[in-house]
Amino acid sequence: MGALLEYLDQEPWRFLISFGAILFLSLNLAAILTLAERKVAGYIQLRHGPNRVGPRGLLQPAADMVKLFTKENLSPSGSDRWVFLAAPIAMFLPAPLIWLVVPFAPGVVVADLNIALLFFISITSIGALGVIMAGYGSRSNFSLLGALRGAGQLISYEVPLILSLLGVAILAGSLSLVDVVNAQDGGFWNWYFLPQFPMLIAFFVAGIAEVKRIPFDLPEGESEIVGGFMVEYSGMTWAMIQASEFGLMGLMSAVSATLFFGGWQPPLEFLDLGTFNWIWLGLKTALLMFTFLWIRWTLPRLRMDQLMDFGWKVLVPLTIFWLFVTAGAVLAFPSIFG
Amino acid sequence: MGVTLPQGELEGRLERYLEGFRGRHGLEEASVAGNAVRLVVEPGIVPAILATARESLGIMHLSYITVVDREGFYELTYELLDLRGGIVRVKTKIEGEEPVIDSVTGIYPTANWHEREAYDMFGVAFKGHPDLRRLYMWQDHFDHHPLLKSFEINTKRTFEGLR
Amino acid sequence: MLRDERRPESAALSGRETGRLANPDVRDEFGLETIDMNMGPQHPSMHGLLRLILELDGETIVRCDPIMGYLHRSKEKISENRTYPAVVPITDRIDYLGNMHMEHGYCLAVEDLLDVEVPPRADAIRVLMCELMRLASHTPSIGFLLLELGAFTPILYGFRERERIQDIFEAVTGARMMFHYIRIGGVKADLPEDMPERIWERVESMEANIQRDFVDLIEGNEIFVARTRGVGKMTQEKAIEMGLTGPPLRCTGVDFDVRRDYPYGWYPNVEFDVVTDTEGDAEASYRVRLGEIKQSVRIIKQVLEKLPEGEVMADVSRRVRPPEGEGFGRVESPRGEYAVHVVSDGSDIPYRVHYRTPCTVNMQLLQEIIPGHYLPDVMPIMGIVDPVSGSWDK
Amino acid sequence: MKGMVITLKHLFEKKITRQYPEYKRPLPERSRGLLTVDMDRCISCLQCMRVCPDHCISIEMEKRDVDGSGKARPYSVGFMIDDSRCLYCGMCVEVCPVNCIYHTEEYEVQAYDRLELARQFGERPVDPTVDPKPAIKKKKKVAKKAPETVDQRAETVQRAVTERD
Repeated sequence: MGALLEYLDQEPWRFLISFGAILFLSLNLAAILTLAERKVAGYIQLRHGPNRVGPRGLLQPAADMVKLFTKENLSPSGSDRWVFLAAPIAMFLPAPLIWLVVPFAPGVVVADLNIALLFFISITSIGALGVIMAGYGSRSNFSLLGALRGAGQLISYEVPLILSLLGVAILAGSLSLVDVVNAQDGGFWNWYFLPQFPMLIAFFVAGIAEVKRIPFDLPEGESEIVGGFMVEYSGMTWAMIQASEFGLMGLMSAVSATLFFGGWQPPLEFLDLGTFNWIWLGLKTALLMFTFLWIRWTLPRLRMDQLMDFGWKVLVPLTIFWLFVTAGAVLAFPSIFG
Repeated sequence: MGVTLPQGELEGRLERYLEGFRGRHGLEEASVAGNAVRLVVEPGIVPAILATARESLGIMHLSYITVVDREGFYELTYELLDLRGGIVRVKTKIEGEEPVIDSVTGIYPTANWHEREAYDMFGVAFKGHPDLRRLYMWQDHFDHHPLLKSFEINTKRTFEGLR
Repeated sequence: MLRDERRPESAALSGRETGRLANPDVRDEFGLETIDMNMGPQHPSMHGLLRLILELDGETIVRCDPIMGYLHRSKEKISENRTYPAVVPITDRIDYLGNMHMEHGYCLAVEDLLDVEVPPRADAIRVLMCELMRLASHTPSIGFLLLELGAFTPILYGFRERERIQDIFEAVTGARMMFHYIRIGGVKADLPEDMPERIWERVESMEANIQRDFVDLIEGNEIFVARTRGVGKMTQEKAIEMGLTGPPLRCTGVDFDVRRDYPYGWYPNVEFDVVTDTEGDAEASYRVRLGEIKQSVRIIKQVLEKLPEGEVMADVSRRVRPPEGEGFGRVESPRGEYAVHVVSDGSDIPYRVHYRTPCTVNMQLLQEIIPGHYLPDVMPIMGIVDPVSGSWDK
Repeated sequence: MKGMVITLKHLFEKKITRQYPEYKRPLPERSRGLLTVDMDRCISCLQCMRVCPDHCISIEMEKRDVDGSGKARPYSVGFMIDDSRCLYCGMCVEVCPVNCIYHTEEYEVQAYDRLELARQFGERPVDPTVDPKPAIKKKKKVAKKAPETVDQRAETVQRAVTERD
């Protein structure tokens, strides 16, 4: 048995098995998040969420999955079939890929890239491409409008996303997420969310925009353009787009947890659980995911021009200013900021 | 910026309206009942009456236009409110099968949809209306005017396909 | 001949110079033109079945043409084939969020025809029920305005308030929505014994809930303010010109309220003030509706304090057979002035009933105000009017 | 941000929704549910048939000597309430002299076929597809020609009667 494990530890099998595990992780995360969203929405609105399927509604994602598998996914007549079918894949792609670089526990990471942050940014822009393909491919007024809005929003919110990462990169001195997490060890007082608080706000808000959730819900604004770019999708293709939205949401909270809240670092020294530290990463990600849901069910939606103004005139200057502040601080007191 | 509404005590105002109308046009019949001034006029001078009501007397609100399909003629009632308790009812009669009357959209722009509804339901055409289309019924292949007495509703119960 | 000139051609928009583009000079040399988009009858935020043909130049709307009639049941034709008392359940179904007011308007018109004197207790109960209906209609309508802006939670708080009032309606009238409670000459039955206390306590708790759930949740919210301030701005002249009534008119500052200017029923011996605002945009209409909720609570308390004694039904024969002539009734429904014009020919079937529903007239706002706004602004402007499809389609 | 605190507070509040199929709310005593008829008290006066605005009650009345008193009194052989048309307005309940027709608390009225919604109460089933035009005795009060609607109604009565025989 041990020999088999060593054999499997070699490069080709190790990567395949871990990538399968990550795919399993992100798909299930998306399924669970659909249930979580409906439960949290229900509780906020003084009603129980789904509680008919399974004990207290726990089998609801399984029921949704079965429904979506059996539903026929039709595509509009005039649509460009290949672009129409390729779009959900392109949108779902970033979610599992970026999980590769997120460190779960000390020494446990699928691929320890030393340019992990650069990898993260370049992969998320594929999601933006997916939105445009979906909108353009389904050839209908509403989806075209949704796609144009989506393009504008996703691309213009990548700028603050990138700028807010640089602050952490300066402090940690490296782009690799493993180094970022190692640089934040010790108690929670030397996590990066304290020195980088405005960057955390900018990153979180840009994260919400990247994942297209309220208040940046415009590509899919139900009350105006009825589902925006995903209006023509149904069945499995729609399920893929929903999975991509929830997968990306889970991923965004995981990445912000690693960057600003010290990944798998325990908040206090004695709480260190050795290789079981991924529990801390899970807790932090769950907390951030809850704030995603919480914001979704409280705030109304922004209008397109207000969205762009907020992005360019508020987030970008804030992040640039704070970048100079961190750079100055690192130069002025090299001792503290290492 | 604000809109000035006619002031003064109700009875006084109603008398003033009555004098205002009587002075300008010959009226078949004019009386004051409760808080309403009733005028019966020929169809031709309805826009003139409403113009005096709007400009000189300051009655700002046209509440509705009712068309009643009596035998052989249509009876139109324009209900004007001065938003302070006074009502002016202008009644006209249009003879004949092809009811045509001048539109008052120029004076009271709110009459636009009232007249479209009257056209849709009774076939009363309003000359000079900017966009006389049907308001409720589907635009083409429906040449009837439903609220006419001649438009008979059938009370037969259709159960085909259910047997 | 006259006949053909009068028949315009089909739905292709007849004889109207359509302002093709927002700023034609720039766009023309590129040969760009507007997209014609159908915010079709089946659309989540159209308050029922309404079709807006929008001409879009990018995101700004160049021209908007509402097409109505998808829920047209022709209440007027039905009313011409029923006896007078049988028309009351019909009027319930015209504005299904303000049923009590619809019944009240029709009954006032027929009582004006019969000139029968309604006993004071019936008048007081009618006003009590109408004001409760106004509460049950304004709370969800504020929720609708926010639902269309994307906030999904306030509408459920609004419906929680409406549910509580519907429980009271069910105990008094027997039905939750289609009451058939106000009858020609009075009210169907007296209030049950414990009802005044129950209404009082329910209305008390409502004020606190409204303050916590609506005012705190929305008032300072920057996104709500950004989405509604200055959207659908109207001047007073424009509002009066379009014949608006009710909250859309009062939010521009014109203080016209049928309950005070054309007093009917029990309103003369109840004092309340007419809530007006000065802005004339979506946020002003939200404030006016909130103020009206407070005023309605005040009226309900006054009516409950001095509820007159006596029987609740005037002695009207079961077969209502009014003399020949015309009857008029005018009521302030939650959406505006609702007037009924009944013409009788002496038989026990009305000869012609004309319903002046507030939403039919307030919907002209869409045609006049929307051009020039962005596509997502159609929702807050619909929120100003807060239309009900049964009411604009009759 | 104030709003966020409020929604968080609501998160932990007691839920107010009622789980419908398991818990059925007790209806207040005046609520107007499904109609039922207490046939043995019915004196077949056809009042409810006349007053019903939607013509959903249709009764077949016969003169029959029921309790052996020698005199044949009207007896409703067939009594049908068509729930697909019923408006629950309650006018028939008010008009019935012996109030044998009344509302129950039942409100789940559904069927796969509209004809199933026509519930029969008498011995002989009544055909729901015929519009039971009530025989309104029309007094020609107005000397002048009666308005068209009355003729129109009389003419459809003829049509209904011929259709039924």
